[in-house]
Amino acid sequence: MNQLLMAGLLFTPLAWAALCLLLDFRRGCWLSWLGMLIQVLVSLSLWFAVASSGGFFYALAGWEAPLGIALRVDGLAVTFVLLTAAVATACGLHAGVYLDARKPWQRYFWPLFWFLWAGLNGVWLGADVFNLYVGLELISLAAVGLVALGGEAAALRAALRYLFAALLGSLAYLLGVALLYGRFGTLSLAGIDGLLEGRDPAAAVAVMLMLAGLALKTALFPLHGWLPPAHGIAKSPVSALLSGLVVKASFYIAARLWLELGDRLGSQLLAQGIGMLGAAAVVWGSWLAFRQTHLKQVVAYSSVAQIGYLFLLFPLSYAVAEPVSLLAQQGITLQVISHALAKAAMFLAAGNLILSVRSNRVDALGGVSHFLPFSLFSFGLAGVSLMGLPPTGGFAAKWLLLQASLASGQWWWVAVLLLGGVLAAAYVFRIYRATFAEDSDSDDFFHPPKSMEAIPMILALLALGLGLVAEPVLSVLALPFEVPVDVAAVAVQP
Amino acid sequence: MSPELVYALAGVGLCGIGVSGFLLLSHLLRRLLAFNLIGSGTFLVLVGLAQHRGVPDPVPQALVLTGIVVAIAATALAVVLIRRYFHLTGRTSLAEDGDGRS
Amino acid sequence: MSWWLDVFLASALLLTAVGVLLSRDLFRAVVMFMAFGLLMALAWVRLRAPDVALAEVAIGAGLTGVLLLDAVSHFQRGKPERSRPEAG
Amino acid sequence: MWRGLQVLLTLAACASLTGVLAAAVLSAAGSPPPSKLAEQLAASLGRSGVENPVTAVLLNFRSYDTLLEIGVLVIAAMAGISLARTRSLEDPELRSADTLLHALLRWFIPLMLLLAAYLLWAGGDRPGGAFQAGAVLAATGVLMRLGGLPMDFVRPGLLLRLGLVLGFAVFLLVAIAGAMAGEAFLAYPPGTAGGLILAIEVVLTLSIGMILLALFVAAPVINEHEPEEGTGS
Repeated sequence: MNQLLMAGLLFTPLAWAALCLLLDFRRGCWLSWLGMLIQVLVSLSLWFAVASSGGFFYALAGWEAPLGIALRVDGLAVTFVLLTAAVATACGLHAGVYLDARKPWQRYFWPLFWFLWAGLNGVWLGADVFNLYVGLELISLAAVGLVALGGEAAALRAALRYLFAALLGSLAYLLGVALLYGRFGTLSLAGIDGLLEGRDPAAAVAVMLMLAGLALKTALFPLHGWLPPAHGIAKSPVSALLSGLVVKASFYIAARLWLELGDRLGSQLLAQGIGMLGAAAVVWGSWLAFRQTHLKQVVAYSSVAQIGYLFLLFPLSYAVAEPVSLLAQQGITLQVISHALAKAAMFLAAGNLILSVRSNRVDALGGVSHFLPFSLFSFGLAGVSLMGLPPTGGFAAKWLLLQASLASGQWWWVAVLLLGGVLAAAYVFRIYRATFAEDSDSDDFFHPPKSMEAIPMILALLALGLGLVAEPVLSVLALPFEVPVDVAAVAVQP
Repeated sequence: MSPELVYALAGVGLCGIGVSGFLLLSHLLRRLLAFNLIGSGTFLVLVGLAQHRGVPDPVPQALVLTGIVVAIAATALAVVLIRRYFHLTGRTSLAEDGDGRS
Repeated sequence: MSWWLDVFLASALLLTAVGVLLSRDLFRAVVMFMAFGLLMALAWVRLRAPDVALAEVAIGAGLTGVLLLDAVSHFQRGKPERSRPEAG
Repeated sequence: MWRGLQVLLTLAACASLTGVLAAAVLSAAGSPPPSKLAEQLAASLGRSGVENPVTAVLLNFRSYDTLLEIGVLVIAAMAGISLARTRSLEDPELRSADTLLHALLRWFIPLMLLLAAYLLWAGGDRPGGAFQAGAVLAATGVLMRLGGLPMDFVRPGLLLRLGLVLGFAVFLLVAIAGAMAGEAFLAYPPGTAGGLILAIEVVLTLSIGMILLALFVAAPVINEHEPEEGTGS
């Protein structure tokens, strides 16, 4: 059963990418609804299968880990697979209505969308450092293609910046892979973990390179320059995908590397340094979000800030007691999920607002509160999750991080958590104030279809409700994981 | 020092040269060239280091083949983007000021 | 003897790479890059990786080079790309 | 002045990066020999269906990498042609009347095609394979285009897109067929590996050639249908 589910999970996005390439946008859209339905069902079944019987390694092509490529299907991976299914489906449904089907290049949207989805699933399940590289490249190129779609000068500029940053990051990662392979002669992460004994200069340099490359791809401060143009200029459903899911993929790999190898290759200085950069991202990103004149730039800079929280994982899981590290991991997982839901909701709602007032400027939003209260409410609800007010997922995440900070004696992160919440409130309320401004003389609003308004609302409600169901979601992460004999055998020194 | 290790070190040198070019040059095509140099350097490190005991190892060679194909895909896509960008704006760099034409 | 060959080839690779980045003329830079690709192919032969050497000649030196040369030749004609109807 | 300082600092940073990397490479080379992947590979090569170990790794042991990598190529080609809006792969301005060049090319192109076929066939037990053959195929197309030979036979449209995706689709079908037969995704049923790999390589060669050629052709901007500036949401 698991075999078939896995095959379906890997096959569907790739097959739909190929099929949609042969169709135009409208037909691709109908076909994609079917594909999204299949993916959601498969992801749900896989999640329940893993939740009931634990994780497993899935050997692709029938070859076990060091020789072939094995996928690591554990609680965290299937949770993210499910998250991807939810967010991507929402973005796909929204895009089917939002994008202008008459533009000839729009037919390439669906193939790129499905390739992106395939790459994301590949990264969540990846357990082979080179396979992760290929997955990252798949995601990056599909994302760049989506940003550039349409070919306007500003979009091309943003896409080029994005492409160059992504390529440099990938190469830094690949160089790390080259060193790891040269040192250990295996590409499987579990195998490397088994062979690594204590401090090892070559492996340390390799992991540092990989983390640096991944930080660039995740847009960690001060390497975030490429993110706001790309996420701001893309069409709203694409921005939602990029901010909600794509940046999480590179962070996820960095976190996996750190949690597997960081205890032997990291140092307190490195961990605190990365945490400081994350803290700087929270403050600086929020401040810039507050200052932006364009609505989608506000949301994009808010992503820079929210990504900053994720990097608190590094100091909060290094050289601390096991339960504290677990708290931090759970908090970061919740932060990834709630930010993905809330930010996708925010971008989609922003897209509706922009469609309605036909302008991307914040000061053009005056009066829209009467006209699109529903979309505006979704925007605000998502904002509440970003601020971290109870009972949202954002609150649950910050609560766990707060506990981890205090329990490990690193009280200074508490200040970052609180300040970040206040700043988030500031930039969300600024948008709200603009929408209630009455001085606008324009009453020429376009009314988007109801379905487009419903989608961000559902996402925002999910982000809100996540805080209430955090317990069962987190319990899946601590599931037993079946370690196959072959991997254990490789881990033995020759 | 084995000959393979010489190539691995040359690969490291190429990475250094490529990264400095990537950071210092503004012309988009030159940055693309620098990217390809870093890529080649990385591939040399991958194979040279893995084979430094003098035994050919097909696994890194296959990885390099994959890497070369990914690199040409990225390069070709970048060239398409750069040419269209140049066509629309007359610019060959991403810098805000000056048009950076070579 | 062969060790010196490897050192020579490695230094040639590095020098060509510097040449690619430093040459003032973009056209020359791309030609140097193609030469770099051929040197890489030699290096792959020395590393006993004939599959990679073949791919490097065909893709690295050949296709990438032609792609870039084509782009450079249009950049150097100035702003209007060749297919503008009014450009003579 | 400020620019000079910036350049110096960057160069110094890159030089120290290079130094650290070189130290890491030397340190890795000085470490004890690690896992036994090479022996495992040698032991399993007989069951892979091909004799060239690089082909075995690419199309059997680590075929998932290759599948995704073809996906990367297809993405690049799609993104490229989505911007290009070309009507035809042929470039009317380049169609030359140089008879000598044409005569030369007419001799040269069959030779190139023969070389591609040889590389494809050799991939099983000698150096060569789908990537090299596909690249030679693409180079042939590039030569034809630069030489101004008529290429009306490939027009963007359904046929081109079918060609781009053909190799990927066949690879994917073989992958899911293995899973349907009760094996793992991408696994070849016992005894069929050699034949299936060859079949996949043939279609991959065609598609890779097509993709690389499409990207080459997509690069020039043809100014016929300039997109109207969208609202940019």
